[in-house]
Amino acid sequence: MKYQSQMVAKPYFIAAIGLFLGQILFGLIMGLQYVVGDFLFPEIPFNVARMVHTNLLIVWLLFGFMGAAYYLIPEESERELHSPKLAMVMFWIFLAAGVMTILGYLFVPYATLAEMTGNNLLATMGREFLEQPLPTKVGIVVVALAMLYNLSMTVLRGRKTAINLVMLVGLWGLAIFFLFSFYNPGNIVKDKYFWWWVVHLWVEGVWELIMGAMLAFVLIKVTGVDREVIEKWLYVIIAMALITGLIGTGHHYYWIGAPEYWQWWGSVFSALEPIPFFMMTVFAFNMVNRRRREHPNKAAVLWALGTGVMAFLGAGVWGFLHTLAPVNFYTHGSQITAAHGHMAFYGAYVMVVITMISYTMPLMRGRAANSPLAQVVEMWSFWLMTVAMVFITLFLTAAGILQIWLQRISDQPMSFMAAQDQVALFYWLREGAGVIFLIGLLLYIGSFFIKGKAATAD
Amino acid sequence: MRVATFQWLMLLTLTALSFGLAEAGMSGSAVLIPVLLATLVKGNIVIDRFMALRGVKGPWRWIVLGWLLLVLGLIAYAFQLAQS
Amino acid sequence: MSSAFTKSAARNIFYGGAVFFFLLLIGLTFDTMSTLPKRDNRENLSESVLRGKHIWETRNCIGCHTLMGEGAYFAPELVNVYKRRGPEFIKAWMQGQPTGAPGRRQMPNFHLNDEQLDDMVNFLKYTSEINTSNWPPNIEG
Amino acid sequence: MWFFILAELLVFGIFFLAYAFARTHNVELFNASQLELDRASGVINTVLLISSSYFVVLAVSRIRRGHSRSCASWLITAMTCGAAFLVLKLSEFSGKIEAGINMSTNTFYMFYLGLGFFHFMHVVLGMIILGAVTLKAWRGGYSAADHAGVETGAAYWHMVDLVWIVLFPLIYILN
Repeated sequence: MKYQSQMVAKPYFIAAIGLFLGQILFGLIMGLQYVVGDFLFPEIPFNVARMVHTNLLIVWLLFGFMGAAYYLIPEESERELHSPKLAMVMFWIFLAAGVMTILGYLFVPYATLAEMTGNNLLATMGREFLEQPLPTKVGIVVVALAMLYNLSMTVLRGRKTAINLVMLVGLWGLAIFFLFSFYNPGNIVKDKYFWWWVVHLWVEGVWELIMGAMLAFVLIKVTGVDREVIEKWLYVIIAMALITGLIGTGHHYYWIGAPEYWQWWGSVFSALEPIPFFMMTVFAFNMVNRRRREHPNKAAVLWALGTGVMAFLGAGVWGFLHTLAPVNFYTHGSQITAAHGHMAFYGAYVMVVITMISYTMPLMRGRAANSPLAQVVEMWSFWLMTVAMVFITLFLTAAGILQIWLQRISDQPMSFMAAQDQVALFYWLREGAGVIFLIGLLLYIGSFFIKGKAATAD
Repeated sequence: MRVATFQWLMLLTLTALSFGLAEAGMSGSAVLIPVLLATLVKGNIVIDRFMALRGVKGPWRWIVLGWLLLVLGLIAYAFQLAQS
Repeated sequence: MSSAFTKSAARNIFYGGAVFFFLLLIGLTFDTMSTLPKRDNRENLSESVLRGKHIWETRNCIGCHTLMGEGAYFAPELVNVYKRRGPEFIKAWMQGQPTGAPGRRQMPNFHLNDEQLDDMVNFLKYTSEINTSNWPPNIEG
Repeated sequence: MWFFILAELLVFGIFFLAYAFARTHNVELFNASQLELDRASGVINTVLLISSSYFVVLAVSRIRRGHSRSCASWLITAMTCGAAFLVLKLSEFSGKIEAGINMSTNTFYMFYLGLGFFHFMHVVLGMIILGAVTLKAWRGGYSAADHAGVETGAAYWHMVDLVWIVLFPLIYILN
């Protein structure tokens, strides 16, 4: 760590991990509700648990991105952060907003919450992933703008590298596309059409820029490969991500009332979306193989490689499985979508944030790397979580295939609930894998508390 | 230089030929095969001469030529399929 | 043919490609918006349907159900529920919740009054008449 | 750069094959709609693009000998052809739009307009690239030894030409 102000990243990362734990606990509740329908009813109905699960994911990933930005932008710009104080104020505002929102979901009926928070003035709530009350949405915008001001000033006055420019472009895009969450026309087709401008253009657009910048930053640090080479790769990867991903938005427009030509445009371009993810895998392995030094932080290298592989599997392969319109006609809105969503978010975004945390946390705690024992525990947590996620995905895929067969393809289609009963076994297996994931996560958190002499490069 | 001019004239001639076949109101295999062959030759000229990929080391030339052959071949197949 | 592929070339491709494809997306969006009136059943967007959509949102229905395949996968697809079950069934169903059947998935009772129930049904009728290119594959959704 | 040219070719290739195979389900519709196209405009456009590609070849051969100005003039000639292509294509499109035809009219027009527009934007982008190269050449920014920029721009332009060479017979002629 070269600059004192990079330390503001630490609370962001701690908050991220804390909320991650919350996300997983609610995930387990939902998983159980899939098979024991009345579990915790009426205290926590499924829709509330899901809202908490997905919103916690979004909030903690945002914490992770912000923390990463506050860490890497000063280092790349070679100067102190414009205002560390502003960054800390924003941290507390964002944390308070996030926690209040979650508590609101849990303890206030959603309709009452909507009324209390001014949803009748500007109705934006009740749409998937954008359930946040109006004040929270405004808060997100304020926090994002304050952060962008802070980071932009730092970059403007400092060194401009591909990494900090791409990170900044990604974060600006994140803030700008979020503005579409305030547009909620009565016409449900238009509503859905522009809803994707937030959701798709985030996760299959600007977030990939943020992800690429974070991965490139860590790879430069842990491999010592020439910056020119890594930055060239970064540009090529994110160029492909946007070239395929922007029109790839069309794969969400097949069945929501948009014109049918989207079936062609969406299929062709989203079929190419695996390319940038595949390049990311090649990139990570290539750079590690060409490394010029042995970094003592083995765990961070493992996470970086894991990100490349799992992002490709989850976002690339599992995305491709059901992106072509004729296939998607049957798979749309089934457990296949859930399978893809789980592995893609874990492989791409969860893992890249953990990569960043894994690399930076020891530095912020005053050592190049954690003790060998702490690293071994962390690597165990890597394998437990990753393997558990692979199994969650496989079980959900199996459930999805069976569901589609029974409910949509068979000559005598079953009703939704009848089909759900038939696939219950896979939901039980998924819940089991989820418990393993939780154990992995607890181990991960535990690894922060293992003391010992810092590892050195051997 | 002169070679390039010759190739250019060749491209124009082949275009005129394809156009003429269509204007003559021909259809089916009578137009499919000569037009696709003309396109193949035209594409080959652009790839090998204009893009100057002929004689370039590495896979580039064959990838681009392969693309042309594959696309035209499958087009031919699809059109034959439609006729039968 | 150029052999040296420089970082600045890669950067230009990134910025150029992003602008190019974003403009293409905007162009296609423009065309979509002009085509939508033929497909999105907007002529039936009555006041009641709009109120129904508001109820749909403020009860977080999307947290369990899908609508046109988007939402949670915990409960049935509702874009065509109007055709599958009819208006009276939908109202009776919502009033009858939760079933309380042990071990079964439970839907909360939202205590909607008669007018709100009608609004909800009208909203679901409106969605069932949107041209979704024949999705879902069958009536079960 | 070649990586992106290949990526572009891949996208166009998929669209071409999608057209060819979509046609097998709808031969009459495709043949009937194809007859409504302005084939003469298509062939003139082919001539324009082929010629502009040829002028670009001339420009590259000039810069190889270090003639910056003459290289730039040939590039300008090439871009003039490109501009003429764009004008003709626009008038073709506007004719269709005035006739009330759009991408949702039928599958054939989805491809004709969609592919045409997609290619159109590539011509625009190619012109921008050539424009930048021309400017630099005119200022003497390239030499006989170092003119990678010209070659890269030229390769992109030939790719746009190559795609049209396949697109033209496929959509305007074959039935």
